[in-house]
Amino acid sequence: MSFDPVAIRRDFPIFDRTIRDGKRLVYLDSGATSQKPQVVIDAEVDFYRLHNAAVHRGAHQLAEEATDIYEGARQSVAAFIGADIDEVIFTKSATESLNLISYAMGNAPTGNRFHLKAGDAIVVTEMEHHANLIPWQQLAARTGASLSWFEVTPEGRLDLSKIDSVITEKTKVVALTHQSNVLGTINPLEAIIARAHEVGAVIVLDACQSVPHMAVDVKDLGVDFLTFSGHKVLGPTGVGIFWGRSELLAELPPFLTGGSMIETVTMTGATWAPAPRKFEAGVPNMAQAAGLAAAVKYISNIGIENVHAHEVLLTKYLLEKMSEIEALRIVGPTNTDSRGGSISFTFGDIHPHDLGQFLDSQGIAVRTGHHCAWPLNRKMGVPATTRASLYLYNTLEDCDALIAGINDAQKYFGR
Amino acid sequence: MSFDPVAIRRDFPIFDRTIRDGKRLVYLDSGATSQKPQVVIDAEVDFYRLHNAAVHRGAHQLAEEATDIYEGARQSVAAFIGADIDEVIFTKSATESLNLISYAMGNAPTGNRFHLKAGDAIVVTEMEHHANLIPWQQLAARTGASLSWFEVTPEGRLDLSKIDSVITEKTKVVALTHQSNVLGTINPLEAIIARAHEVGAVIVLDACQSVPHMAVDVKDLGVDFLTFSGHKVLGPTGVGIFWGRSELLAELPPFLTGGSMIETVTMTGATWAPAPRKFEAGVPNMAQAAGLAAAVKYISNIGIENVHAHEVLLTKYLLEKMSEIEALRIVGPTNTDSRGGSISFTFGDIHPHDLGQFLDSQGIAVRTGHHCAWPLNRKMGVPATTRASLYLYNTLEDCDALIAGINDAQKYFGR
Amino acid sequence: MQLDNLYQEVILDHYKNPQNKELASDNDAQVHHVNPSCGDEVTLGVKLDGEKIASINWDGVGCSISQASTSIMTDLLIGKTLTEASEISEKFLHLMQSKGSEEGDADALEDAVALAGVSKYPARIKCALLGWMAFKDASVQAHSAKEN
Amino acid sequence: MQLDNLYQEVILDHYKNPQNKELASDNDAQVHHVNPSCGDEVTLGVKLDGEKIASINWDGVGCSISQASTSIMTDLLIGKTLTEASEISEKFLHLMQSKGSEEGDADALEDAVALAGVSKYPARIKCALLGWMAFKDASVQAHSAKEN
Ligand SMILES: Cc1ncc(COP(=O)(O)O)c(C=O)c1O
Ligand SMILES: Cc1ncc(COP(=O)(O)O)c(C=O)c1O
Repeated sequence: MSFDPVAIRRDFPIFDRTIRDGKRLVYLDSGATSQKPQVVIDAEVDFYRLHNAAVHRGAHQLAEEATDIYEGARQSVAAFIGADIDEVIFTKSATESLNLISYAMGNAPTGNRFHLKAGDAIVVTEMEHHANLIPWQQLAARTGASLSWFEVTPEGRLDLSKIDSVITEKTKVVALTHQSNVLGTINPLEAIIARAHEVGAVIVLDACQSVPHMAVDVKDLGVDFLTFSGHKVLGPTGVGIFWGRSELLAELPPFLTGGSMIETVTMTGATWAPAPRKFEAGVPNMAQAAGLAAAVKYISNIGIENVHAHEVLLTKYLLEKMSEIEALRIVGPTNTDSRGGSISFTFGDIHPHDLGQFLDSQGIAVRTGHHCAWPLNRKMGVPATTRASLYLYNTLEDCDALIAGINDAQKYFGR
Repeated sequence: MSFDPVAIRRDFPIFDRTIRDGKRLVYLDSGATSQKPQVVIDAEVDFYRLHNAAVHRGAHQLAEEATDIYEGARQSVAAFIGADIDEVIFTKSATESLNLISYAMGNAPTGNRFHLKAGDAIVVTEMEHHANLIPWQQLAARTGASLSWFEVTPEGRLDLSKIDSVITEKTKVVALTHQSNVLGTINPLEAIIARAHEVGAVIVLDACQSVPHMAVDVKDLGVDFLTFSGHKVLGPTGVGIFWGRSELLAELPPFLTGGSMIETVTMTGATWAPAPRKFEAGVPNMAQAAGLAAAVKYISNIGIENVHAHEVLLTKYLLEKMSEIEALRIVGPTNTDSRGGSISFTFGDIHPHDLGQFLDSQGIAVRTGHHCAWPLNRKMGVPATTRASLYLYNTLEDCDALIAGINDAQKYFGR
Repeated sequence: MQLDNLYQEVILDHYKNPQNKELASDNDAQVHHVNPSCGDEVTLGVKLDGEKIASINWDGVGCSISQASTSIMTDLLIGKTLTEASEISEKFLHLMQSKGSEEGDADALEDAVALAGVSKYPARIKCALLGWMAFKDASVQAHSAKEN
Repeated sequence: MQLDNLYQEVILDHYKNPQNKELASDNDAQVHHVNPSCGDEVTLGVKLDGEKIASINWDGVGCSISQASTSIMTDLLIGKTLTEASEISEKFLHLMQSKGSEEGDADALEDAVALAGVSKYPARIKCALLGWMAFKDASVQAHSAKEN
């Protein structure tokens, strides 16, 4: 079966609609959120129509079925990322997942391996999404630990030259993104993981922009924790994943507390169930878990390698076409080496907002602004950029539409 | 339009299915989670099929439409509970909402009105769901504040006789449930709120079991914070509400941090957007917010007073029928004064698990166990109970089926 | 009725007349286990005679399945060696996970095969395993207590 | 093209030749405002002469809408009294919230009516208001600075 994005588009009902008076939808904003194939929508709908009940809590048939679907979804996600089933925790989003790990570390008492105190260090990078930056700033403020970071080079790569002074014996956790949502850069993990583990630190990987676009196997990567959002990987809104190595999850204190995550409860205290339950308080996002499972199965059927290859092809095409446009500056790597399909750029003195608005009038959806990575924007010397981000349903036709749109914008605003 | 539960059932597709070899579904587990009308499912589906995009972040048409839907949903929920629009915060569940307020208070620095320290007190009750108990235990442990509580009488009512020694000048927060998910008891709030406000404490109301079943107006109630879950009020899974008075939200520190809740961000620190944004980090559960809005509109069309009246009628009927069954002991009020449609009971020496299993074989879904209120179970002297909980789609026929099922269970296990 | 597979006569008998349900005071190890989702509890003691299980005794509250399963387990394992007990426990665990596809090895499991029907009711498997898990825990503790 | 309603000639002119875009050093008050969702920034100063607005001067980065709107606003409000300025600002805010249903009061708003088209693009309303909000903030500060 060859990869056919036009056939794939037919699985996504949103492409049946048009934009701004009948224009074809050119959706280049998958970095913000992906569109949903019908099978994902159906999975949520089937849950509600046929099996809806609170999981783990009832002895009746609906509760059994709901539990089967929910735990089956956990199994599907685990298989997709090469994890053990009990290592996969459903959250509401990557943002929650990253808050989970940072708050849970903040909850670790003295003696617990996750305990942080003044003198300890947290390491991030300059290219983090706010979701993988602010929670660590807050944890540092709460515990007295310091926050340090890897810098970004003008080419949009991590500067690893000072790795040994960035990650030191004081470092307890290194949190970084697998792929930058702005630059498209795919970060080299080996050296960072090796150094982190050498000093006894854990690695938290923000895989929001990698899991949807390339094969990710948590065991192969060698990271300790990994997070991503369902809505960026063809799944529903309202579901994310937090993965951790089981021996670490056993020691990590819980974050959200409440029903279903307990072993025993008295008025004065409680003890916890083992993972994954320990980290899933309350009636979970069951229909969304079912939808996410349908999403990763849909991708597996197509083959994540095929998705990746397709995106590399389109990225190469766009980068080349863009390099021919004068006054267009790509913010990030200009070739496809270790690079995904998020392409941010500036264009002469046409502000990204105006460019985005013009493209929108042509049916082309891009994102403009700082993309929740404000410090990175400052570092790259651009107050804002326009970002086109690709996915499996994009075509060369979409790329051509974007290039035409950019050229037309120049005429429009140059009038 | 008179209230017709049989017509209402037709709006809920799950009632088209059967249980255990063709039996009619008698769903008496709405206290755990409610079933969903087609309009709610459609609202989620329409979002995905037609308008899916990340809210607040894009300048393109889909993002505009998604933002309209999401903010429109906020407006609908605000109208449903008599709140101002910017006071309504979307969370993933009541559990998250209750963790939000307790963690946010834990984040409050000295000088902030929510700051807690040793010597301060947190007050809960013995009838709290674990979700409104453990977060406060944890907050007490983190801050050194003490935890005290209102006791429950043998009749299943709050014992307010010692109110002045339970809520004292040291009390900073009183967290309690509006309606018990086990006993069905609706708590009298006036005296508690008056006393709490007298000593300068804030009131956090767990309205999980009241908002779905009776008219709740946050301003009329006079509470300071209120939480509930979407999935119990005919809405989707994966969405909850946190409401707070706007002047309090302005002072409350954020909980989850990340994208979209910021004003500015540097590598070393961040400042916050005003509420509701401050409390909604990340791409939100947009489709679920849309579904919840459809749910509250559906209920408003029927009239929440009509729903409540119907439930009181059924509760009265069931309580009477149950009182005729020997060996059946109702755990909670035995009349409908200040009481909702959650009826927990024990039945001779048939363990709730066994009774629940038998009822399930008859197509009747109830819940068994401690219902995430373990301390309350201990207080009432019952290791576990069977709980039947009612909602607008239940009928007298459902009640009769339950009563028949209980009687048949006796024969079955007495053999 | 399908339910009869779950509630076999043997189970209801053991529920009404649980065996070895009286805690001894001279156990080599005693544990307390709970089923967090329903609140069922068991306290269970083990006494060894070398490699042999001299006594299993217990107390607890719970549904017919958890009570009967614990009762049957004690009948079955008392007098066995630790190795035999662990083999039998493995077989029982396997049967519980069989989703109704197996009948169980009656030679090894004896009365415990009456619990085969439980495997079709996922929410109840934990009930059936509660006593067995407590035994496993207690026997390991008893064994290592003896060794030291 | 529908977009032409948004990008009227006047707006592009002001974008290319922004008025009063040079910060003065003798302002009575100066503020810095940002649009968190896109990163647009404006620094804006106000100088009063009694109740009259003697100067509005500013610097900033942002899209054509935010730049033009700020530029137009300065042209419009310099020389007005604080009361007049606040009335005009109210009218402008109202126009921005009109969802395309109003054309704006040309007598009061002058060039600013060219921004009426913005009201149909909810994501851009904040751009158009950035300078106006900064002015409101700065003028209140300038006024109370003078009073004390
Ligand atoms: C009274 C009460 N509070 C809190 C909760 C927790 O709600 P959720 O599990 O939806 O977060 C529930 C329901 O489980 C409840 O009944
Ligand atoms: C790299 C990266 N990290 C984290 C996030 C946060 O994900 P969410 O908003 O779904 O929680 C995003 C997307 O917004 C992202 O691109």
